[in-house]
Amino acid sequence: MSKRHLCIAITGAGGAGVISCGELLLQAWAHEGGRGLLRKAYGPQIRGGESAALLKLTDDERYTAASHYDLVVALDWDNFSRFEDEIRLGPRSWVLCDEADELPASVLAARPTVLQLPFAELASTCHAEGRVNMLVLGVLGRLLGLPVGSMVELAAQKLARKPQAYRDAATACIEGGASRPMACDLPVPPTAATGACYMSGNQAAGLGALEAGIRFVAAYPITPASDVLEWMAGGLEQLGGQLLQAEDELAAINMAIGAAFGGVPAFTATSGPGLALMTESIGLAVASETPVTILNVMRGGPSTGIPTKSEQSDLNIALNGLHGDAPHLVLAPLDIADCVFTTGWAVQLAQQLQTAAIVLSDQFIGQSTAIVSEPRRYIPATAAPATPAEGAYLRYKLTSSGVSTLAAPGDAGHRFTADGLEHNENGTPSARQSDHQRQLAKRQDKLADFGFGDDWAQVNGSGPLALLCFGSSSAAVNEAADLLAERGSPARVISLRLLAPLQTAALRAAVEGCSAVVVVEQNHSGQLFRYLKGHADFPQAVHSYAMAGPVPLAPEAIAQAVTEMINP
Amino acid sequence: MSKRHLCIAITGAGGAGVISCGELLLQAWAHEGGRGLLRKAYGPQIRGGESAALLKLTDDERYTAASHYDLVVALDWDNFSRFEDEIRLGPRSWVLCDEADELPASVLAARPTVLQLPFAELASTCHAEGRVNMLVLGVLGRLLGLPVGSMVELAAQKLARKPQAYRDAATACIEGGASRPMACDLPVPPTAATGACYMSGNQAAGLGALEAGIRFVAAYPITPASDVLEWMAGGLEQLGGQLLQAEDELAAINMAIGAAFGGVPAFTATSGPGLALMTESIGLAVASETPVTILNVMRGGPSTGIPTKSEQSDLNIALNGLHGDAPHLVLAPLDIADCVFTTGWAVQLAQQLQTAAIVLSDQFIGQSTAIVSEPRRYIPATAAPATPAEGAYLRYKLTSSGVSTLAAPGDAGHRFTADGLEHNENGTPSARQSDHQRQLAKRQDKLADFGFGDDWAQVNGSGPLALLCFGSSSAAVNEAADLLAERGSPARVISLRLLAPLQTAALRAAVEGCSAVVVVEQNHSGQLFRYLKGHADFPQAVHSYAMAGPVPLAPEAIAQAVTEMINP
Amino acid sequence: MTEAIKLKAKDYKSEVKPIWCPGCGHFSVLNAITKAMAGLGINKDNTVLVSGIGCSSRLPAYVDSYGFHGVHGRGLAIAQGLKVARPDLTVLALGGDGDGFSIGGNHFIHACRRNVNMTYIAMDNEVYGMTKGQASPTTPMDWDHSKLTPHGPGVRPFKPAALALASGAPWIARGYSGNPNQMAKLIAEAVAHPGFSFLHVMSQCITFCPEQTDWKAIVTEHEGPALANADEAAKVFLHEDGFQTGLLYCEPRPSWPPVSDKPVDGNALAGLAASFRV
Amino acid sequence: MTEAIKLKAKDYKSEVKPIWCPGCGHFSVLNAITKAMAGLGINKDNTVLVSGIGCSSRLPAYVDSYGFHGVHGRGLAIAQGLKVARPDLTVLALGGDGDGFSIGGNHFIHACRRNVNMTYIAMDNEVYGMTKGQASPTTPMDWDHSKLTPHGPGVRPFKPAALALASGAPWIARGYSGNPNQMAKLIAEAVAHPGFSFLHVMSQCITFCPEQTDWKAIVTEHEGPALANADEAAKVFLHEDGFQTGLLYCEPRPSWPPVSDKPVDGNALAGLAASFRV
Ligand SMILES: Cc1ncc(C[n+]2csc(CCOP(=O)(O)OP(=O)(O)O)c2C)c(N)n1
Ligand SMILES: Cc1ncc(C[n+]2csc(CCOP(=O)(O)OP(=O)(O)O)c2C)c(N)n1
Ligand code: SF4
Ligand code: SF4
Ligand SMILES: [Mg+2]
Ligand SMILES: [Mg+2]
Repeated sequence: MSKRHLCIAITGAGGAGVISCGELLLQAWAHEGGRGLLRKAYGPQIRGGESAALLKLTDDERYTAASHYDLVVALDWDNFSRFEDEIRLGPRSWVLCDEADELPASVLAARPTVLQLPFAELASTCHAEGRVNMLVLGVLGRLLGLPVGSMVELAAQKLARKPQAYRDAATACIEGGASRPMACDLPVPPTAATGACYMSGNQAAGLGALEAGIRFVAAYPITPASDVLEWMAGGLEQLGGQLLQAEDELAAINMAIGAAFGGVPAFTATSGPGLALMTESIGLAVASETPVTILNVMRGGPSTGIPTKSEQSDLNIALNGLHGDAPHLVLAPLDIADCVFTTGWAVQLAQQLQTAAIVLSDQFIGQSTAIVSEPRRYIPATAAPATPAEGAYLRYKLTSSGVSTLAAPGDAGHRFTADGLEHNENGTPSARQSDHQRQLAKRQDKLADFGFGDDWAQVNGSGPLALLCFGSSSAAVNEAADLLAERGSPARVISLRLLAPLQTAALRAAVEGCSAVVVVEQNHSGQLFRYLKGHADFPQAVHSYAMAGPVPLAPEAIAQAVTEMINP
Repeated sequence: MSKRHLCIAITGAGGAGVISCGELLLQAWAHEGGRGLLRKAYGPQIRGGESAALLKLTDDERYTAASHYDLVVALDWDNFSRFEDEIRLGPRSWVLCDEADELPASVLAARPTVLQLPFAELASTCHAEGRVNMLVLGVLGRLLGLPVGSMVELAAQKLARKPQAYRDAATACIEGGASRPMACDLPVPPTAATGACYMSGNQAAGLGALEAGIRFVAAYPITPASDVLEWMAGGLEQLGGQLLQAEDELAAINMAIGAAFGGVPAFTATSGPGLALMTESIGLAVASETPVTILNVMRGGPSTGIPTKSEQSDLNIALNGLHGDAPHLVLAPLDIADCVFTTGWAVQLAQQLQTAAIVLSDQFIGQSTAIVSEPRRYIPATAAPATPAEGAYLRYKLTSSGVSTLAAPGDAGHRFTADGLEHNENGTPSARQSDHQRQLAKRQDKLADFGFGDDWAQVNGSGPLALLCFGSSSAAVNEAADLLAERGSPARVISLRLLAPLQTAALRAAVEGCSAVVVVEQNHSGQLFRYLKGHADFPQAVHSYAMAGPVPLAPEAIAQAVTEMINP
Repeated sequence: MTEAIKLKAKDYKSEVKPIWCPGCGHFSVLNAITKAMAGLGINKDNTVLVSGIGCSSRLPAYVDSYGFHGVHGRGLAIAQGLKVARPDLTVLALGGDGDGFSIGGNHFIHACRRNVNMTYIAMDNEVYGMTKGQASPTTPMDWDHSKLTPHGPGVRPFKPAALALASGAPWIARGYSGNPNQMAKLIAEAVAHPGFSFLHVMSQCITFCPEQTDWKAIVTEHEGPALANADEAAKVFLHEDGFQTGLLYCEPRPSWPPVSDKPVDGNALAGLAASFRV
Repeated sequence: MTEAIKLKAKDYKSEVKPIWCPGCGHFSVLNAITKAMAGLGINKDNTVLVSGIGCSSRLPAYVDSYGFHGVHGRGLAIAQGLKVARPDLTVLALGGDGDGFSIGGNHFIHACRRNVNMTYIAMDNEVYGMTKGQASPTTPMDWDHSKLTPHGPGVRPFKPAALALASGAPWIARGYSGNPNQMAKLIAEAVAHPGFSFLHVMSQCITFCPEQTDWKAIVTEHEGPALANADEAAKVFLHEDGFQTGLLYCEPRPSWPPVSDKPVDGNALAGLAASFRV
């Protein structure tokens, strides 16, 4: 592979601190100008199960999940075994484990180089309360060439609320670990510029939403979306906004609609089961033309499914889950940094077009943390001065753009009653065909005719083969394209950010000259594939590569499958 | 037009009894072996608004809604005017109204032949408490050649709970009306065989469900589905089943799932907003493989929309409204009589395939009443003997058909815990990719590989043009095909009864040899059109004719639009 | 003040004609609301009426203020979001017994508990009027007029005041559609109460429950001041026939959200973004 | 009877290993349930445990009976549908405070009102355990451990017993995870009660609310027989600290649906079809 990656997995029991170890390692790496991704994996237990810190250090900020690992640190092998599906080793991999351990046959079968250290003994030599995870941090830090002082300081910050002895032990173990040279010559990727951000996709989405003007959030916890809401709670308090914990998702979406009706940009975040509960009222936002943004952080489905793992299987419901003809916006951020941009854009579009926007993030980008260059922001065009109202105020006035003036309570003389019943321009309920058809057309045309600009997708490369994807698959698909290029099949990658309304003309232009299109996505039934076939009228042959979660999409597998599709 | 129709509209104020008049007329007509349809239209008021009985008498049982009326009886013109969108008149139409009335200009502009009677005076001459609606019944009965005795008897049955004087008045007025010859030579369609049924689509669906084995119904009222539930309440009582009125649709669907888990075939009925609330738990039925049937009687959308009028705009949500990859059954009855067949079939399929079935009826067929020949029933193939369990019972065992043995509480030794979390064959929660992908495939393949037979669609005609539709559009599309044939463009009509899983091979075979396909549906955005394009890979050009409600699809308009599409 | 001239009740009515049946109790609630608004001299532009779906829930369109006719059962959620986001507005939520106690039951108990400073008017006719007469959670056990429950619902009706009390509502009153003047007074007091106020109105459905005209004879007026003690109130609410009108219970407690005295930090957004920089 | 030999509590446990944190109160509820089942000599094949989603709701898989792990908040609805369709089964619903009082609040109050003959066990740890420690409807106002409500929820917690009583539950008891023997006894009584029985269990979440180990010190046992009068019960439930255990209230009333004595008509289906023929 041409890219310089270093993939490290640290596995252990739930309480063993492997996640802290991974976080501190990545933070210290960030301070040196490094780039990298941390994915956290847990078992179903809330506490005391298995956990893994899955690190990928790379200088190109293309954060695919690693599938093959260069280095595995197993604090014990029992907990490692729960991740065997995900953590692949090979003959060029290194394994670091306790001296006393006997390695499982499956691991030995991969023929890695094994390094063994007396973990527990070393840790307790460093400090009476010494813990192995900090020792490992020191060892790995040295491998990456990180300054010991930086790791110690970051650990001290993280452990600020712990007793002094605990912190001392951490320092001693980090220093002890860092003092042990490791006979391991793994190539360390070069570092990039400093001045980056260290954030999860969920935090990035929250930041994007607040920057775009969200000042009201209604919240009902659900994995893996709760941490968006938790992060925003703090932010809103500083901004003088409000967060309201709702009794359920039905309340959450309606509270957001209520706040938005009051003129306060409003938001909620959820995952599949919660989105399903919200659809009736998202339809109300569409029909009453009340702006609202819903971030849906996808997890494994259907039903309760696999709550802690990622999948892209809520595309169907996001696009088509509303009853009646209910056109609305659906967007998807392409990576962690793009969560800032796309969520911000969604909020602005929802406000401007007076409709509901669903943002499809997922557990992979939502709950992974990465070091990213300063994320791009959506800069709204300076708003055209509001057209002065002619005659009496008509809330649902038919205009050339389909967008009517939206008053808010407090505005003098613009009183109206918002309604989810079909209505005439004035908002008065009407069952007449003429009113119905006009308002249906208005709500559809205001989206269809809007100029969304160039951000509807990110287009990379220019090969005669088009790989089409949305949201978080983008990184894996771009990496697959690199592999294909190396193998003589250059491909262009079109990563859709705006899924509805689909920019069919731009999309067709983007695939122009391609002999084949392959739609890649992380679900079982090829939801994007079906949607694009239904809407885009590609002249080319269109193929589907759809692979359900929970294991992340693998570039190598995509590249292979695509090769077979185009050379049958 | 080659078909012999007679279309009669009777309009009046809410309390004026025009609906009773229409019902009695149609019942008496049925007794003579006639065929016909009664559509009821109301204003938004619960009482005291406008209402209309819209009758179509025809001998072919193709019950499209009338758009052009041969005879309009307006008890007053104020209430008539509310229906002007729907009740079209022409120079060959007849109008019957009160002697004292001045006709509105818009009516006169159509140049109908006007007959005027002293309605109120005649009624009170017949009986001191005489009512105009019964007088009109008599007049119209004579026009159709109905025996007075039959009308009088049916009225007496209908009014059984009213005071004697009230009934006497009705008799007198019917007789009085029937004694008045009307100078009106409208062609009365021939009568067919007697021995027909008189039913609404909602009743027919209820009957189909009970005949197919439903013994538990969970109910939350919603227009236009409440009357299914109301009718079934009586039926269930006789059958020893149970109806449980739920606090909301969330409870209703889960109560049905609970009963079905108990081995009792279970059902609920709703409309768009209620379906939206149910989708999360329909996903639970899919994931836990619990059979359940949901009848969705479509109304105008989105949101609260137009509750009392028909539309086919819940196709999107029915097909794609569940989060995650959640394959399930979607069916649609083609007409009132077919509600018996298709609902019964859906129930049997849900049971056999252990999944959720959504049946898409709509207000038009659901709440219209028609005289129909004895409806066809779904006859289940004799079930293959249950494969004897090998080894321990595995609830979600991977089998060649994808269907596993479904035990119910009380079955000895088959204990299991049904789960909406992803699980292994045993039902134990599992987040492993291998279990997830196998169970996803099982749930999809058991539908995809099943042999649904020939009832997936009704195919009529064999022209080189294919008209494709689903559910209640079928009648209008078939009538449009007749018009096209008359005009030299013979078309075949494919009316889909099974929408998911889509029978793509059969569908492609059905359109073989056609040069163009036109997808016709009653909604704004062309939901069926998009779905078919996404799934069917037609080699032909595919066109869309999508017209939102609430006015029913008009065969003439369809025929015209199709002609323009194929001869551009 | 844009509205210098004192407005009358009729000035608070909009031009939309109610779809209600002649004789429906909801007319009287409409009258009482506009009367209370006139009495309070309320600013139309700063007032919002929010509802769900039902005959009762049609009311907002008939008042000349801002309004939101939401979806079935969710009016209280919309209203709470609105009031929390815009504490400067006067917010009234309203709807029927089906809307509020059946599909909306969860929002009802949670609104009582949450105690946002707003008013909720439940227009209780013990029936689903709009869907043509099915039993609601307040329908008598043996009411057998619905084909859905031909022998009556067979289930004990809710006592909404008892439920509100147990859920934490600090202000509970009852009105009757036959007494719009009293109702107007109660609405004005409800709006003035600094917290969640629950006004339960017995509002007859003349079409599906004509027997409710008998209510006239059994309605009584609560004597003396409102109870200020939950125990005593519970005793009354669990046993009463549900026809005692007036302000029945009032035990104020701080409403949510608490008013923040923290000044908003103008640089907060920049600070949030900066917090991610390494 | 297929199970002639008397089974012990452990025989009612399944082979699935709980995902709970060591020290979680829910283990104790599991023990009490299996103990009660053994005590009742219950037939595993005729018993169903139904739940929603949460740590607590994982319980059915750990018992060797039939089970349904449903979706969040809807366990009570599944259980009622099942029991009404299959009155021969013993049906227990269970779940957490989030599942039962937050998202499932409407089903809770309606189940209390409907009074189907089944048992509901609410495993209350005053927190959303499964989603990592947010405030639930029973969380103390000032509990500030969640980032979602960093100053505490600021809203008065529900008193589940008071809510159940006001909603019409005829049988209300409370258990504590620290006393599984008492809990087992209460579960057996709950199952025996011919109607809806509500068992509120204080079941600590050791991970997100370690302070709940203090409950030990404040739990008391209700003395004497259960109250049989709603007024008196209301007085207790509105004021108690929520740590009184035992059978607190029992006032039986006929459960729903009433048992029908009408013989089922074997020709009913044919009759229904015939009723449409003209
Ligand atoms: C989700 C949903 N379910 C059901 C309905 C149908 N529905 C409309 S109004 C109503 C009941 C209205 O009863 P109530 O709230 O008591 O108001 P009333 O008409 O008696 O004033 C129902 C069930 C709906 N609109 N939406
Ligand atoms: C519709 C839906 N919303 C939210 C969630 C997320 N969720 C899972 S469990 C839970 C709360 C569990 O709390 P509780 O019922 O008290 O159980 P505990 O874990 O404390 O035992 C939530 C909010 C979900 N699974 N489904
Ligand atoms: S049906 Fe009843 S509640 Fe509805 S408008 Fe008529 S009288 Fe009022
Ligand atoms: S998080 Fe709390 S409730 Fe959940 S298993 Fe752990 S201790 Fe129990
Ligand atoms: Mg009502
Ligand atoms: Mg809990």
